[in-house]
Amino acid sequence: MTIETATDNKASNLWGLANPTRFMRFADSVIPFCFIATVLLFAIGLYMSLNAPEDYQQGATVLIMFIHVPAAWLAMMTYSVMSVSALGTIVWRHPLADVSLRAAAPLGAVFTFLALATGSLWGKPMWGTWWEWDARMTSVLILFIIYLGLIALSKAFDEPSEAAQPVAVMTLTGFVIIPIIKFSVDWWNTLHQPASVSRFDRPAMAPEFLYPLLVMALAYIALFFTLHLMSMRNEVLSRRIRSLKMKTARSKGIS
Amino acid sequence: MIALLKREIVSSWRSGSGALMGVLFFLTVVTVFPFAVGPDTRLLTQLAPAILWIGALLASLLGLDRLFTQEREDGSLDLLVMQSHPLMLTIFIKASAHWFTTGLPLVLATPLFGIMLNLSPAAVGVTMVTLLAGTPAISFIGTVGAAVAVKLPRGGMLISILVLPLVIPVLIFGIAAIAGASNTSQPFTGPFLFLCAITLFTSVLGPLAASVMLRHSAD
Amino acid sequence: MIALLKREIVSSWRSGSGALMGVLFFLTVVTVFPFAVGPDTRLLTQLAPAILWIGALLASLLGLDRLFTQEREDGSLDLLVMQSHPLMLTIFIKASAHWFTTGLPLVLATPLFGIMLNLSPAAVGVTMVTLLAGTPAISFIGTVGAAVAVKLPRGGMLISILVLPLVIPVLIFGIAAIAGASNTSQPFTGPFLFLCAITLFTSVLGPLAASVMLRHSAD
Amino acid sequence: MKLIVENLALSRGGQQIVSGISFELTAGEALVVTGENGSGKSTTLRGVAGLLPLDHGQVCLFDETGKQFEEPVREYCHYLGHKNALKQNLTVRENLTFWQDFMGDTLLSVEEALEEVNLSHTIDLPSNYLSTGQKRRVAIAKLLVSDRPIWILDEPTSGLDAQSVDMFSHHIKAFCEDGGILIVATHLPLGLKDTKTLKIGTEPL
Amino acid sequence: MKLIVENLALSRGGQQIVSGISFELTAGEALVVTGENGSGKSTTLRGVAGLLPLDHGQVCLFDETGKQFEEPVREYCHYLGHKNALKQNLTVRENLTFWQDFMGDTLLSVEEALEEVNLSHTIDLPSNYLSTGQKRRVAIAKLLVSDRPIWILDEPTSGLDAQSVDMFSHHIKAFCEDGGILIVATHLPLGLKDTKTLKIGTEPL
Ligand code: HEM
Ligand SMILES: Nc1ncnc2c1ncn2[C@@H]1O[C@H](COP(=O)(O)OP(=O)(O)OP(=O)(O)O)[C@@H](O)[C@H]1O
Ligand SMILES: Nc1ncnc2c1ncn2[C@@H]1O[C@H](COP(=O)(O)OP(=O)(O)OP(=O)(O)O)[C@@H](O)[C@H]1O
Ligand SMILES: [Mg+2]
Ligand SMILES: [Mg+2]
Repeated sequence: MTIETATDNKASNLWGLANPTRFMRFADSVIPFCFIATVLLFAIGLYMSLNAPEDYQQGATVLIMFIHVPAAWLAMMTYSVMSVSALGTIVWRHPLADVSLRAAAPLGAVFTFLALATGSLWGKPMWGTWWEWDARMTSVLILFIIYLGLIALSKAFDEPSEAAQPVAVMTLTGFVIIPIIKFSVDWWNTLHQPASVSRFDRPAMAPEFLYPLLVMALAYIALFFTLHLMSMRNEVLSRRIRSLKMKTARSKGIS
Repeated sequence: MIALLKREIVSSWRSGSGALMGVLFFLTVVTVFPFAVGPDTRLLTQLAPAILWIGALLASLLGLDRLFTQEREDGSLDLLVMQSHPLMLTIFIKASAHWFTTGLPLVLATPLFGIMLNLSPAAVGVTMVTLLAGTPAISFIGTVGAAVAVKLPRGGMLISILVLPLVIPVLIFGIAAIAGASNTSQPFTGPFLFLCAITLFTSVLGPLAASVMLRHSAD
Repeated sequence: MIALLKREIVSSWRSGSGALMGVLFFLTVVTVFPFAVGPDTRLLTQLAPAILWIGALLASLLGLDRLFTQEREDGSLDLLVMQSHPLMLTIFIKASAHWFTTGLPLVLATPLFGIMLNLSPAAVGVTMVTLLAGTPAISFIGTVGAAVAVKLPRGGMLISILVLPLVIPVLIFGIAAIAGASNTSQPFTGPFLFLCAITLFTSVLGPLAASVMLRHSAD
Repeated sequence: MKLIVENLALSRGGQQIVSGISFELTAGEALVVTGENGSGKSTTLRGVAGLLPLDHGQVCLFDETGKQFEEPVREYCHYLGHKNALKQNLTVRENLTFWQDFMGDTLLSVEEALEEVNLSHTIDLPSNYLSTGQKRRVAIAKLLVSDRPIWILDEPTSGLDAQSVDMFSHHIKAFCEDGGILIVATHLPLGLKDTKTLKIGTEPL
Repeated sequence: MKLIVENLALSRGGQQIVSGISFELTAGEALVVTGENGSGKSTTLRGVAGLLPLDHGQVCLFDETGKQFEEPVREYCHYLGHKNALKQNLTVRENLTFWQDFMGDTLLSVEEALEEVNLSHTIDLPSNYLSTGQKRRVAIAKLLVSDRPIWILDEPTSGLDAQSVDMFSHHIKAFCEDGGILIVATHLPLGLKDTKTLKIGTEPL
């Protein structure tokens, strides 16, 4: 059993399931388009929101909504993406699934933080306090904690491939928070606005707010995918570098 | 399996990791709250269920980190995993043992603390019942955290961070049930049944997730 | 000695319980309370001191018993004990490292919690000072318990019997001090000075007692 | 009964440690795994015992009639690793009784097993009172309390004194003669005759 | 330099395990402690290293001029027990650097020491990535990073492969030639010439 065969097999088994080389090519080709789409959508979205009429009760602060609401939606969407990736890791042991999970976590944390920050910025004029222990704010805060917890967990292992399974399992168990966030406002009657766009019957929001909001949401989504692809690419690269380092360490061990 | 249960309980009793630590922590929590609330006994009585539940919740976190880490360090984990018993069951038993040594003592100690917070006997009864129904869920959810951190020698804090958000629903319904029992305006059975449901639910899902985790974690 | 401090902190940081992790942990603990006592911000503000101190206690109890038992299991304890450094100092350093990962984060994170439990800026200041003065005592007292756990591997019970009753006064004074600062009816300086006294006192007695325990415990 | 291992490849911490490992053992045969420190003996044994995921290759067990058992191989194995799997704060008796009940298929009683490794006098001592070698011998007694057709032993004699080593090699001989399958990784000769040997290549790391 | 041990008696768990142990070692001499499992080798070594209270007897160290050192003997000792004293989640380098700084009296640099036990390639691996024998070799490297006149080693070669054993016996020979005092408990010959030996009586328990 010589090292050559060993390393060959390594190459074939670690990345055997997925073909990251193909993924890299795919990413390289797609990322520019995503980027352009993001820029365009944000341009349109911001333009529309700035021209949106002032709300009769919220005044200019309504502008925050166009940042806040999509951020909140993305916070939840990102977690859903992560949960799907987690399934990929647990069921099919698909290396790329783990890569995407790890890449998505920090993004999700940032979006959640954005929702929290803008939310509490908005809360000050609306409710007079930065922070209320209102059902939705709290549940989103918990989502934030879960994100950070997952990131911490994946950092706690010194070998990425060892972190995959634990993080995936934890991500799936954490998914319960999403429905809680979604329906918290309906379960406990609280300060926070009940869903008026993402409702199962037709939206109850004036179109002049609705359309810019939707465009902004699209912009956020485009942004998410751009960043996600980019950080996935970095993750793959860093792992390759890592295993190269290991390999050289081994060859040194032989000589 | 009885063998495992016995061994777990004896072992953790000998090393005192569970029972007493939990109860005393519980006691501490109960003791210090009055100093924050001040002399107002009415408020205190009103807070009592909350205090007891918080105490129970946090106390159950103690010793979670050792649940599997220790097995791994002394080499037992390998053998536990290899046997023909379904791994889920093995973990279920360990979780139950953890509850017997941390959750149950708290439930039993409740009347004592109820007196300290001058709760009405009825209220004490209700609190005990809800704790009895709810605390097992904490242990079951806890096993997932413990399994996930099995390779981390000092994962105590991390495990708590991962587990606490998940047990919040237990807390919510526990408190709600007590509130329901005390004043007629709110329902009792609803939240209580929810509580039982959660416990049953987690008693399956917790060990399941943990077993997925442990099957190949042993290296 | 710096080497020891560094090693302790790095090691516990690796296995997920560094300062940042600490902050996150306390954030989690604080978040749990509203679910128990209800979203009433006024009440929460009043309970804030108790919440923070209980968090501090929990944080340092998690993994306290591992403080020396782990050293013993991997054989490091023998070497730590043999060196020419005064054992007391070694233990003092370990205790400080323990505080850095459990107590300090709470102190640093207090402003954040100030916002969440809307404390007045003044109150935040006081709370920080009080925690800074008080939390080390928990770690120092803790080391004694941890040392006992090593001395009597199967008498781990003692850890809790020993530590918690000793810690309760710390919590009480800590809470009293904060309460005193927030409302003028109660005194502040009294409890606060007591707190400092306890910390100084334990910072010497704790390591001393622990070193007596450890000197020949290693077997 | 026949154990077939076909070109096994195993990795640790994301790095492939061993690959292309194949051997066949029929009832009564013993395989001695040798190699330098860090060559991958323990890794191989853990792989066969089903304690590590296989990168590729397979481990199967067939009965006399040549049909494969449907249960995973690990359920037919005793695994003795570098660690002894004894709970510090339980007595020797408690430890052994637990494993006997938990593993099932009782073979010897706890007392007899301890007699075999001549440690009967320590039966009621807490197991952290035992010396290193005594602990190891208790772990060997663990193999005798419940019946498994396959023994996978990782440096079983480390810490044993000369006469305990004889005692041990007597036990494994007896086990093989009763048609057991033995896989043992060791640095020291165990006094086994006509065994297959598997030499694992030079230290990869 | 001269180490004198006068009829030492030590007990474990309230039971006297060994008694009447006396020996003298001058610079450059080696003492090999042998005996069955559970006879009390580790106990004796721990007693000499000052890790167990002495029931009676004494352990003293004198310098060339014959005057006794006032510091306790343990401060002049390297002790290598059955455990390796490595923190799982620190890298090999971090572990060794820590012990070097903590023990003081730097001898070899960490890199050199690892070179000596030829493990330089593992220097940046977390130490729980190492195999049993590799861990043991790191523990041996620990003896080389800081300078102590007395080495007390308890079964240092357990888990080592043949060539590492040679490497090790080469090191202890070198140590003795440099006037070190060596006390080693072992079940296996270490290839040391003209050593004193201490045979500890048959298993008391
Ligand atoms: C930190 C505090 C806050 C957090 C964590 C938060 C969180 C959220 C979340 C998660 C959503 C998505 C709801 C859904 O998709 O059903 C949302 C939507 C929304 N939030 Fe907030 N929010 C906060 C503060 C506020 C404040 C102060 C206001 C203004 C009074 C506000 C107004 C809205 C509105 C209008 C929506 C859109 C609801 C819909 O159409 O679905 N939020 N927020
Ligand atoms: N948990 C682990 N994570 C990552 N790598 C590991 C792990 N355990 C061992 N290794 C690596 O795998 C290789 C083989 O280890 P293994 O324990 O199988 O060696 P071994 O043949 O048993 O050596 P020894 O004779 O010392 O027991 C070593 O180079 C080691 O660095
Ligand atoms: N921690 C302990 N508490 C009580 N008794 C102990 C303890 N450790 C060892 N003993 C007893 O002391 C005796 C000697 O133990 P010791 O470890 O010195 O033996 P040893 O010669 O080192 O054996 P080995 O060759 O297996 O290492 C044993 O009979 C054991 O039962
Ligand atoms: Mg090995
Ligand atoms: Mg010994």
